[in-house]
Amino acid sequence: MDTSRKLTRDEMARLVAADIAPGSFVNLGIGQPTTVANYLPEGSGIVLHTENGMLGMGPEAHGDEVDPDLINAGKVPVTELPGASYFHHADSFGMMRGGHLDVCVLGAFQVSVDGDLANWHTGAPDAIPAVGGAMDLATGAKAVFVMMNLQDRAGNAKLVRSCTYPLTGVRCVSRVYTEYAVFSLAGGTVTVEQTFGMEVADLQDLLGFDLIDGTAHSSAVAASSV
Amino acid sequence: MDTSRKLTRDEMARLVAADIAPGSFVNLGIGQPTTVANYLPEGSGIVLHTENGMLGMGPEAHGDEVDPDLINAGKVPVTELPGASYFHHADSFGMMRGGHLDVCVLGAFQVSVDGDLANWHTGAPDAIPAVGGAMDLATGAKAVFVMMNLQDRAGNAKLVRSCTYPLTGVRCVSRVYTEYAVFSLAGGTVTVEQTFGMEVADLQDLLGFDLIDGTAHSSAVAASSV
Amino acid sequence: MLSFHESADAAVEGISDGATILIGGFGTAGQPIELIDALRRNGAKDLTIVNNNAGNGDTGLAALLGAGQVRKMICSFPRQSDSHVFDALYRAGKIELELVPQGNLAERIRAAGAGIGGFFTPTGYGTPLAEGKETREIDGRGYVFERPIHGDFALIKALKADRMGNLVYRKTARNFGPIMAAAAATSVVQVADVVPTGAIDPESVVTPGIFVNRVVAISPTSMLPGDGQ
Amino acid sequence: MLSFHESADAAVEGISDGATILIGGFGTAGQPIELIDALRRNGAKDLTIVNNNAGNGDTGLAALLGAGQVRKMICSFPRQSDSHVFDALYRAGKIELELVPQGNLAERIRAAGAGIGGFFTPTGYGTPLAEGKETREIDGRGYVFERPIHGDFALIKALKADRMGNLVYRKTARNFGPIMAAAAATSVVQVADVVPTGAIDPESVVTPGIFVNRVVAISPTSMLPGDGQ
Repeated sequence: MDTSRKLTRDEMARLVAADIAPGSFVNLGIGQPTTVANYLPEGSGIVLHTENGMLGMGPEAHGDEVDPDLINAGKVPVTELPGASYFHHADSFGMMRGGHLDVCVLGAFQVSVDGDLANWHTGAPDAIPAVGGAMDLATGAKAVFVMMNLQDRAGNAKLVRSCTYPLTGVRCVSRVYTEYAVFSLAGGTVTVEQTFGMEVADLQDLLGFDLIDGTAHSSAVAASSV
Repeated sequence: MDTSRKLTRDEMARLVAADIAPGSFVNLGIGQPTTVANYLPEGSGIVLHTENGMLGMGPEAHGDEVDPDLINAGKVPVTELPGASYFHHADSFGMMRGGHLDVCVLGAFQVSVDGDLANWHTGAPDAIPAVGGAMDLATGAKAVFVMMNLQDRAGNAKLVRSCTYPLTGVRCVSRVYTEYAVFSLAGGTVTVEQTFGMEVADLQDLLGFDLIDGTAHSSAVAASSV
Repeated sequence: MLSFHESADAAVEGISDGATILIGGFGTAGQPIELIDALRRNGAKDLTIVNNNAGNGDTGLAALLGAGQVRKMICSFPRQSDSHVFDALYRAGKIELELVPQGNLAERIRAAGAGIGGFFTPTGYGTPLAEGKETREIDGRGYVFERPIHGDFALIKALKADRMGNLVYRKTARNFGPIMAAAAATSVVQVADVVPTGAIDPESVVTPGIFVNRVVAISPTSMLPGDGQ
Repeated sequence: MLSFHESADAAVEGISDGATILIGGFGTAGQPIELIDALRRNGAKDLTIVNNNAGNGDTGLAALLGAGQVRKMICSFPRQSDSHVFDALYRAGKIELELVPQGNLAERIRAAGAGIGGFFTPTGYGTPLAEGKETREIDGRGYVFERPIHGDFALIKALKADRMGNLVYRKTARNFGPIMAAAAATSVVQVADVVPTGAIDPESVVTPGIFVNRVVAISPTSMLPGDGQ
C-alpha cells in the first residue's frame, strides 16, 4: 500500500481485513467496519457473526434476495452462507461475552492509550443515548480493532491519553486503524505499526504523547509474511 | 378409594395422578414417583419432563423400542410422544428452576411441617453423597408433591416437626402422600386431607404434633368434583 | 395452560394498566406487529415495554408509544434514524428510559426465565451504565451485578407452532423470542402457521410448548413490511 | 481453529497433567467413550473431571478413574448401582469429590461459556451444599452464589458435524454437550458422521461451529452399548 499519502476508507478496510487470521470468527460493527467484509480473501474461512443471532452471514442482500427476516445488526438485509447457524439473543451475546469471537471491528469517538474505548455517547446532555451491542463487543471479543479517522471534524485527536467521552469498555482495544497510521496498543504503550502520509514524529506532535516507532519492524514482518 | 385400609403403592400413585391438573407439565422423580405415569388419564394433556433434556416423555421402552440415546433421569430407556422436544442440560434445569414445571413428585426420607424436604442424603458419615437434580426440582417446581411411607423401617415417623437428615430444599413441599393419609402443608400447618386405615387422632399420636382434620372438607370436594 | 385464539385482540386480553410487556423483535424482524396493534386497541396504559429498540416509523411499537400507553422503555438502542415517535416523547420528558447494553438485556431476560436471581457480567463495567450498580472483581476482571427482567406478558412472533405450543422461528427473526417466552408469566405468540402435533421435529424445536400460553395464527401475507397496520 | 482427526487418539493430543476436562454424557447417553478411552491411553494424570456421574461399570469414565488418572471429580450423582470403581477410590481417600446439584452444575458450565462471572441460584439454599458459600436474599427468596466451571478441554459426543464444525445431537444424548463445548478452551467432539457444509439446516444447528475445535468421526457400530472398550 502506498505509504506516501493518507489512506482512503476502502484502503483502511483492506488493511484491517489483511490483519484477520484465516478461520477467524469476526463481528464487524455498524458503519465503516462493515466494509471490511468486502476485503476478506476468498477461501479464508473467516466466519462473520451478527449479534442479532447468526453466524455465517453473507454479503448485503439485493433485489430478490432481500428477506425481512434476515438482517444484520445495522438492520440491513443480508444473505446466508453455507454452514450458517441461527440462535437466540442470549446465546448470541453469550458467544460474544464468553470470548469466542476472535476479532471485532468497531468505530470510535475516542480511544485512549490504555485501550479504553468511547464509541456510544458523545456525552451531549440533549443526546438520546443508545448503546446496542457495543459494550458486549468491546468487552467480549478476543481482539478489538478500531477503525476511525485520526481526528474529529474540529481537528481534535481521537487517539487520546484519556477519554473524555463516556466509555464503552475499559482497556479493550488492541489496534487502531486510521487514515494516517496503524497503532498497536498494549499495556499503556502505543506503537506505530505503519504510517501513511505522515512521519512518526508528526504523529507524535499531533497526538501529544510518546509513540514507539514500530514501522521498520512491521514492514519486515509484512514482507516476510508474503 | 377404600379408606378402611392402608393404600398399596399403586393406589398412592393413583391418588397423586388424580391431583395433577390436565395440561400440567410434570416431573416424576426416580423410583416410586415414576409409577404415577401409569395412572395419568388418557387425553389429560399432561406432559412429562425428564431433567436430562426432554419434554413429552412416553412410557418405558421395551424390546425394539430401546434406544440408548433416549433415557430418563433414572437412566431407564423410555419412548418419545408426539410433540416432544429435546434441549440441553442448562435449558432443562432453567425450565425447572425458572418455575415452569407445574408439579414434581419426589420420594423423601423426611418432610417437615414447614415443608422442608430431606431426600438426598441420610447423613451417614460413610455414605457417598449423590444429589442429582433433586435440589433443583424441590426448589423450582410450582408444587412439590412427596410420595413416601409414613414411617421408616425402624418405625420412626418421616413427617416430622423438623428434619434431622440433611435438607434438599427449604419450605418447598405442599403435599405428602403416604399409605395412611394425604397431608397438605401450608405455613407450618399440616392438614389431613384423606385417611386410609387410620383415624386423624391416631395419626396425631403417631406424629406427635397438631394436625388439622380436613377429611370432611376433602371428601366433599372430591365428591363434588366427580 | 395453552390456548389458541382467533384474533390478535383475543390473544392480548387481560393485559392491564401498569403491566410489564416483553416485546420480541430486532427492528422489524420478529416484531409481532399485529399483537402490538392489538395491545394498542386494548388500551392498557402505564406500561413498561422491554424491546431492543424503541419503535421504527409510525407503526407497531412506535404507534403504541404514540398512543401514550407507555410509561417506561427498557431497551438497548432507542435512537434510530426513524425513531421520531420515541425521540419526541423522550425530549418532552413524557417517557422514562432504562438503557441496557444489548447483551445484558438478553441475559437479564434469560435469567428471569431460568430462575437466576442475578449475575455478574463484564459488559458495562467501568462505563456510565454501571453507575450505581454493585460491582465485583472476579479473577482480576471487573464485573457488574445485573438483575433478571421478568414480564407479565411477552408478545412474540414465531414461524410455526404445533398444537402443543412448540415453536420454530425464521432466520434472524428468532432474536429475543425464545428468551422472552420463558421470562413472562403469560406468553402470547403470533405465528404464520399452526401445524399438527408431530409436524415439528423434536430435535429442532426452539421454544418448547411449556413456555407458550397463547397462540394466534396471523396469515403471513399481512406480515409483509409496509403493511401499515 | 477447527481440525478434523483420523483417530480419537489424535483428537485428544495435548491434554496434559492437571487439566480440567469436561466430559459429556448422562450415564452412557452421550458419553464420548472412544475419546475417554483415548484420554486413558494418553496417560495424562492429576485430572479434574467434570461429568454428571462418576462412571458406570468398568468402561469409559470408570476405566479412566480405575487407571488412577483422576485427582478430582466434579459431579452431581457419583453413587450409582454400578459405580464401584469410583466408590472404592472415594472410600480409600484416593479421589476428591465436589458434589454439585445437577442444575447448578449445568448453569455453572453454561456461565463459563457465556462469560458470566457468577450467579445467584435458589438451588441448594439452606442445604449442606451451600455451606461456606455466599448467600443472598433477593425479593424475599434465598439464593446461593455459584461460580463458572471452565474446562481446558471438553470431550463430547454428537450425532453429526458439518465441515464448519456445526453440530446436531440425538435425543437425550444432547444433555451436557452444547454447554460443555462452549465452556472449554478446546472442545473435542466425536461424531457418527461428518457431513458436507450446508447439509445441516441452519435453523437446526444446536452447537455452532464457533464452539468446536476438533472433530473425529467414530463409526456408530462401535458406539453401541456393551462394546466393551
